[in-house]
Amino acid sequence: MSEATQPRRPIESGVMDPFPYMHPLLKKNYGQWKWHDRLRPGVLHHVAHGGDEVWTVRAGTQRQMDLHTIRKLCDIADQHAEGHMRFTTRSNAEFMVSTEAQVGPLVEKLQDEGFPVGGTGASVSMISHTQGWLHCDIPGTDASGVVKSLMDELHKEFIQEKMPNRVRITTSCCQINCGGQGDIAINVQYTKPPKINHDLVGNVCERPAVIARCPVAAIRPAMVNGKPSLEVDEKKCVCCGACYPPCPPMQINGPESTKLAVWVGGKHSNARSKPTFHKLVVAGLPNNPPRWPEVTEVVTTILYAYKKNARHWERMGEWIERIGWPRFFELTELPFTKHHIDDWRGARKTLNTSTHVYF
Amino acid sequence: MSEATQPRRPIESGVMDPFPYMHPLLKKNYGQWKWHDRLRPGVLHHVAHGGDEVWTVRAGTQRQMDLHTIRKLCDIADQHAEGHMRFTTRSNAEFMVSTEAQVGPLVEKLQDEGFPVGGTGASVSMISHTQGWLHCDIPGTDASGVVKSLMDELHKEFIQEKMPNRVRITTSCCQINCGGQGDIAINVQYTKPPKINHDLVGNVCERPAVIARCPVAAIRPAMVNGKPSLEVDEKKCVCCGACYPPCPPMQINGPESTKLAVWVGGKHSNARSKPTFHKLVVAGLPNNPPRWPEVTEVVTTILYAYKKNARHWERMGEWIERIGWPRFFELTELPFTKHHIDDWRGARKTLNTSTHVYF
Amino acid sequence: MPDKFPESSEFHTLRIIPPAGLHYSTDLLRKMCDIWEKHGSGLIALHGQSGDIMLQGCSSENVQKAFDELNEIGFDLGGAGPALRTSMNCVGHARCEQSCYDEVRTHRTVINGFLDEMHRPALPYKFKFKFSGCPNDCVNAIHRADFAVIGTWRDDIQVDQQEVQNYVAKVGRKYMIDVVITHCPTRALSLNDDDTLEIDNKSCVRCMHCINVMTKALSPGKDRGAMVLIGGKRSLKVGDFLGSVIVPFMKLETDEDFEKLKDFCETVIDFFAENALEHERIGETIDRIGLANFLEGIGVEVDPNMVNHPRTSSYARMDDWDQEVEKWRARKAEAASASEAAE
Amino acid sequence: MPDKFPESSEFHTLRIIPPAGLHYSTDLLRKMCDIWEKHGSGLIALHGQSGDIMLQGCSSENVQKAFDELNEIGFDLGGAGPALRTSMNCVGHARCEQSCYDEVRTHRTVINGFLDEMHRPALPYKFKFKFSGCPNDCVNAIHRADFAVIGTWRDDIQVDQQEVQNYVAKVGRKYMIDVVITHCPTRALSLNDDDTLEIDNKSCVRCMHCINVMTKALSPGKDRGAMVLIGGKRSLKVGDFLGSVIVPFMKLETDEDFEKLKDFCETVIDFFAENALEHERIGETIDRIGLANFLEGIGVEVDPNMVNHPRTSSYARMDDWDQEVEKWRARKAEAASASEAAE
Ligand code: SRM
Ligand code: SRM
Ligand code: SRM
Ligand code: SRM
Ligand code: SF4
Ligand code: SF4
Ligand code: SF4
Ligand code: SF4
Ligand code: SF4
Ligand code: SF4
Ligand code: SF4
Ligand code: SF4
Repeated sequence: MSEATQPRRPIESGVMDPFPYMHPLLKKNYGQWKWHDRLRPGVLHHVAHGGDEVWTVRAGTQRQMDLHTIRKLCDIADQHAEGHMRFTTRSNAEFMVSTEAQVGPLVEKLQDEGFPVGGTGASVSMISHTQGWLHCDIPGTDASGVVKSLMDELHKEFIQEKMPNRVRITTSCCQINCGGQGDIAINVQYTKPPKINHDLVGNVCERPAVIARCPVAAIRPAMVNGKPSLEVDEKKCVCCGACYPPCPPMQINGPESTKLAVWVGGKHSNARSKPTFHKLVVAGLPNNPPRWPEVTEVVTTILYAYKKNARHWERMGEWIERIGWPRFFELTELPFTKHHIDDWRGARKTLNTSTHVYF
Repeated sequence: MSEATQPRRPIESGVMDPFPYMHPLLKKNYGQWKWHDRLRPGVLHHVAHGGDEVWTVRAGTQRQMDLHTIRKLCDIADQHAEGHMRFTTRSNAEFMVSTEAQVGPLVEKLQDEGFPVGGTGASVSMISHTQGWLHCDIPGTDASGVVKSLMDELHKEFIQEKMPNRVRITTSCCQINCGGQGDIAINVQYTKPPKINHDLVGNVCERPAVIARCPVAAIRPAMVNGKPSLEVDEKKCVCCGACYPPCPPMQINGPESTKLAVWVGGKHSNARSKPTFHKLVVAGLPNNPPRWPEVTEVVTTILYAYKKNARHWERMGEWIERIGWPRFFELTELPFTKHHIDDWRGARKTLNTSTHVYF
Repeated sequence: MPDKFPESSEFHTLRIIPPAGLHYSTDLLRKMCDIWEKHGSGLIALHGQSGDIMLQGCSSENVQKAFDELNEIGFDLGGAGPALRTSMNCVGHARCEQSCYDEVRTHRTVINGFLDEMHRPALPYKFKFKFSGCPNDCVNAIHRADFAVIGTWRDDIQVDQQEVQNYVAKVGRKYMIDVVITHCPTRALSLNDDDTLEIDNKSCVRCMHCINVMTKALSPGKDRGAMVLIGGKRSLKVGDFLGSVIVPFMKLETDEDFEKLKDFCETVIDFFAENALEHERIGETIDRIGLANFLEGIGVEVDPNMVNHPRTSSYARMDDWDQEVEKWRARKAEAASASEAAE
Repeated sequence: MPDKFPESSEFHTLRIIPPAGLHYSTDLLRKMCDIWEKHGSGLIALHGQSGDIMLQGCSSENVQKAFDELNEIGFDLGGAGPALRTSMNCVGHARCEQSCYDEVRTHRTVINGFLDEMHRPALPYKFKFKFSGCPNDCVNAIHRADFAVIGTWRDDIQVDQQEVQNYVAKVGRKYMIDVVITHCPTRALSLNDDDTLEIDNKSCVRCMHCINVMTKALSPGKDRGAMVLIGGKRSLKVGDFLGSVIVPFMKLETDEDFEKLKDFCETVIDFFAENALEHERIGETIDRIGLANFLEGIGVEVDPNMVNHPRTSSYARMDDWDQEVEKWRARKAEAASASEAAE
């Protein structure tokens, strides 16, 4: 702090009590809901044991918003939704209303103001993404940029419920993948070992920490030009980028080496099948701003193959498990290469040790 | 060879052509079978595309037989089964006949001579076992003895088809488990590290080979009483017995340390579920000849829990997967301990990483 | 990379904890906007992947000012670094019929009980809680939390057979079989010839599918509570981990229940603090030392629900088999006499 | 342990190869008995777990005599030590409607093609083949063979809908759903409202279940052949391995097909001989070097049927992605033009 005044003692209040801010009907029926259905895409209808009903309208936001946008959402809530709103896990805005009659005007208003109404049920909800250049210091590309391009394309699948089941798409701006697993995940994938800026290592880098981070023990201490630095065993390196945050001189970002990879079949819910990680489908896609056309093409190909072929309630990964990976690669006309075969720890458990095959 | 005569040059004929020995109807319809059913337990009925029919009667043998027994089987085949027979994967004898009328007398004859007729369909077929003391130089107990005791008990389940699906039981006389996976497997399990007979190591033991065999690198070369020998890190040792065959002075057999363990749910067939390994249920059972009552009790408890609760066509492991391991341990009243939790390589993949639980 | 983004060293982010369940009044949002207009860039992410309000872009000078004003209207600072992190709970009790425990109370009890670990980072590495009301796991707790609390139930699914028949009448038998019956992971569902449903509740793994499909006909049972899964995280160093079952069921109703949960969290956090290597997530610790040792460390008894299946490898040291059996017998005897006493 | 069993050093076993499929005439058995009565103990195991006739108990002196006489009537010596081992095939073509290839011919072609490896042990360790006619795998090949040949088919399951209806009439709809439909591992079965069966053959994984249950109504398709799985073994050193898919399908009908199989076996055995460490089974070699390298070593192209799913870990070096894509494209183009040429 630059000022010498006595600093204020923070109130360590922790997680805020939400009840003062919650819509009154939600508060009143807290823990008392009985069933729900959906009026139309983007509109949920919940009925409480006592008979109360509430309608929820869900609308897309960009997550990273300016004050103008947030205030606009507040205006809408004040005019049409009784002064309350919430946000979902996927950064959609939700407005609750006490009568069905309020739904129409609210939906209209949101659409007029450019907030798409949808994201419920078997739709493609908002892409959950990470911050990219805006905030993180290591991104390989601008995740929100990719999201923008994709959402332009997928807008129609957000506002209707025509998918076999909900579709969760995530993007992450480096392999650390703060965006997590997705039915489809679009993640930066580095393809070259870091180039070391030896001049900077000495100054900014805690060398043992960097060495300890490397998952394959590819980093060794070394003397370069008489100064202590690091060296990377390029044969061993799996280009994960983990050394970069603790040591920015490990320069792994680069127009050539920063590619995008698309993964499918991640799932957190325990519905039917157990949760699973997403699996590699395509790597090596060019990081091609501002519209990333190659990425969009792959994503839409996969998405529409799913839409066309999966059965109701099958999530992306469940559909593929049923029809088999051979057929998935056939339907999407994407190549299957040696890179798809796992070689990380426990890889043997991914081999097909049965005669269950697809023709 | 002790004699100095010119040795005979063997004819390297390899695997014998079976057609000269095969029952004529099998030979005639080779590759031309259409469907089958079962007349009664122990009797299969196969129908060929051309209309030929053949009946097969299956009878238990002890696998390790004397000449008298084999000749008795030949007599039966000559009198009742057209002079041919075969053996199954599980050492049962099979006699083929060309008319249904021959089945009755054949069955009767076999039973009279003490060969139980059965082992087909949803029965407990012959226990597949290893040779024990008779032949192998490392057994911890006499597998055929255990088999004998068990088969006395399970005879009734061999001659009827009242199980949910076929039951494959195996026994093995050491952890190497030449008997393989089973719906129920009864295997010797050592519980103490080997005691080394240092006097013998120098003579009989190729030390690097023994050291290389140990799965946990618990064996080191050592000088004992001035002579090169070995030492075992008893903390690391998992008592697997693998060091014993290449180095018999690694004495791992002993009345105290040789216990029996019971495993369930092994499966080779690809029907429905993929093949799986058997899983530990009970260890520490005393090696208690001549009747191994503790083993028999555990095996029958498991078997009858399965018989009572499983659905048609569910193999042991599939039944347990459906009802859950908690319920399996509940129904059998067997203890679940920390030893049931895998800690071998890849153990993490055996953890329940889902909310799928049973109450 | 100060060269490329000259202002980035000045571009601080404030991670602020939102109200549990992300409920806002417009009043609260407007106040927050006003403060951020005054002191920051005006950029706000609602919300970060961990659940923070991320106020993005603030000069070093203004960080404290912004925080002080936000703190005055009720917001507190979120987690960063090797510390307890900001958490999330699903909408649950507030607007969802599947919810099996009070997510807001649980979330606030846990996190607010350990604010020290959040505000004064001293753990080996980050530690995240997440709270989902049922196995649908709408906050991705199983993968994205070191400590996931997920609702479930112990008794039978509640069934309204008339509504089941209505549903079958609407969609047809074939659809019902193909879309509901064959999707039950443990074949616990059987369609009767009169189009009612037979549920083998002992074999039901509480996956939610049938309930999700027939929201009117089926509901979770009445004996509700939560389970705890520990060890979820993304891929750093070892590859991704999903959390695994550590507590298959606990009630979360009485004050005592909540005390118990808090004590348990404390035990786990302490174990983590004392035993994890630097920069190691708790999932990695469990992987390194083995589940059995972890359980012993936190004083939890083994339970078959914790594993997919018992060991398949005979490579294990089991000298003390008999002692372990005795432990199990003692537990069973205790449980039996406790349940007798309760009667 | 010569002290405990004083005669054991004299107690040799002869492992003798039986006729493929374990078919005997009484004449052959009697001759074998006579020889063993003359030279051995009279104890015979029919059969050892690997498939040998084990003639147990013979003095050193008599071993050669016994073998010579057995050899004269057509028997040859089985495998032992670091060598190709005696093999087994299921009854298959001889008496089983599920059989998808000629097991006897295949078994004899393969083993008799490599007798040198059996009789003059020079491999890094034991190597076992086993032959099952269909995925029921009646000789346990998937686990108990380094190289398992298992029958399967590529086209559609043959269905007699009338027999399906008869079956449903007999067992009832509920039983049909609970015991057949819900057990299909990939939900490829759907029961029509008229009690006929709809099979999505593209999703069928050839598990055999529905065919096993309804032997009269269903049969494997007509385009039959076999698959190869490599690497099965019991637990030594690493824990148990099941074989994994290396060749998803090959025809086994023409002489040329059998030549191809023999060539492939030779490639695999050679690779094993040259690359396995001492006392290492081929499954361990694959585990050590990775499947992709093994495939390259034996000249087999990758195929998604070889894995349960593609990689989940991003820790991989993929600089040469584009080259690998090119390979795939070239293969596809070749396949396309080959199938065009065939038309
Ligand atoms: C609002 C929200 C919770 C919140 O606290 O914010 C929510 C709300 C509901 N979820 Fe969810 N889910 C929400 C995120 C999730 C997530 C997490 C995520 O998207 O990142 C998941 C896990 C996804 C995964 O597996 O990776 C999730 C998996 C489910 C499922 C399981 C779906 C499945 O079949 O696998 C259901 C069940 C269903 O669809 O009926 C479900 C069901 C529901 C229901 C129907 C529950 C209810 O009875 O009210 C709610 C309305 C859903 C709808 O959109 O039609 N919710 N739900 C989240 C909305 C996100 C959005 O804006 O799109
Ligand atoms: C004779 C034999 C083959 C041989 O070449 O000797 C054989 C013969 C048949 N088997 Fe088998 N199986 C034979 C060992 C096996 C084995 C291996 C073993 O027992 O060690 C297995 C794998 C067991 C495992 O998974 O570990 C085996 C798994 C099957 C299956 C799959 C069962 C399942 O649901 O998992 C079938 C299908 C069925 O039962 O209809 C099958 C079906 C059959 C059929 C019905 C095939 C047919 O259409 O003729 C044959 C009559 C079976 C019966 O007993 O009713 N056979 N079968 C073996 C008899 C062994 C015995 O004496 O008991
Ligand atoms: C801001 C945010 C992305 C976003 O745009 O939403 C983010 C940003 C960063 N994450 Fe993250 N992570 C964020 C949520 C996540 C999540 C999702 C979650 O919490 O649900 C995950 C996956 C779950 C998990 O915890 O593993 C996640 C897994 C990681 C990892 C991998 C950790 C691992 O053990 O595998 C790292 C790398 C690390 O810890 O060294 C990481 C590291 C980072 C760092 C600190 C990169 C670095 O090492 O310098 C990022 C910059 C933060 C900064 O400058 O303040 N971040 N990170 C998210 C936090 C916002 C918030 O507080 O609400
Ligand atoms: C005789 C037999 C048991 C029986 O009574 O049937 C047997 C006996 C022995 N087996 Fe075996 N195995 C026998 C079939 C098996 C099988 C089953 C099979 O082939 O289908 C297996 C499991 C499959 C496999 O190959 O892994 C089997 C897996 C082992 C192993 C574990 C190998 C591994 O890599 O995990 C060993 C230990 C070793 O190789 O060092 C072993 C080692 C042995 C040794 C050589 C013990 C030793 O190291 O001294 C045994 C003494 C043999 C002898 O001649 O003195 N035996 N062994 C079987 C061979 C009879 C025959 O030729 O027909
Ligand atoms: S995914 Fe990577 S670049 Fe993006 S926010 Fe997370 S750590 Fe930063
Ligand atoms: S990029 Fe990853 S693998 Fe390569 S040196 Fe850095 S930490 Fe190691
Ligand atoms: S199981 Fe062990 S003791 Fe028995 S035959 Fe095999 S190696 Fe010998
Ligand atoms: S018994 Fe097994 S673990 Fe123990 S020293 Fe011998 S080889 Fe090693
Ligand atoms: S996790 Fe369950 S309780 Fe929570 S919102 Fe989702 S469906 Fe409702
Ligand atoms: S909740 Fe899931 S496991 Fe339970 S009966 Fe329904 S579908 Fe089956
Ligand atoms: S493996 Fe298949 S073909 Fe061979 S006997 Fe068994 S069921 Fe018949
Ligand atoms: S063979 Fe198996 S996978 Fe194929 S349809 Fe029948 S049950 Fe399903």
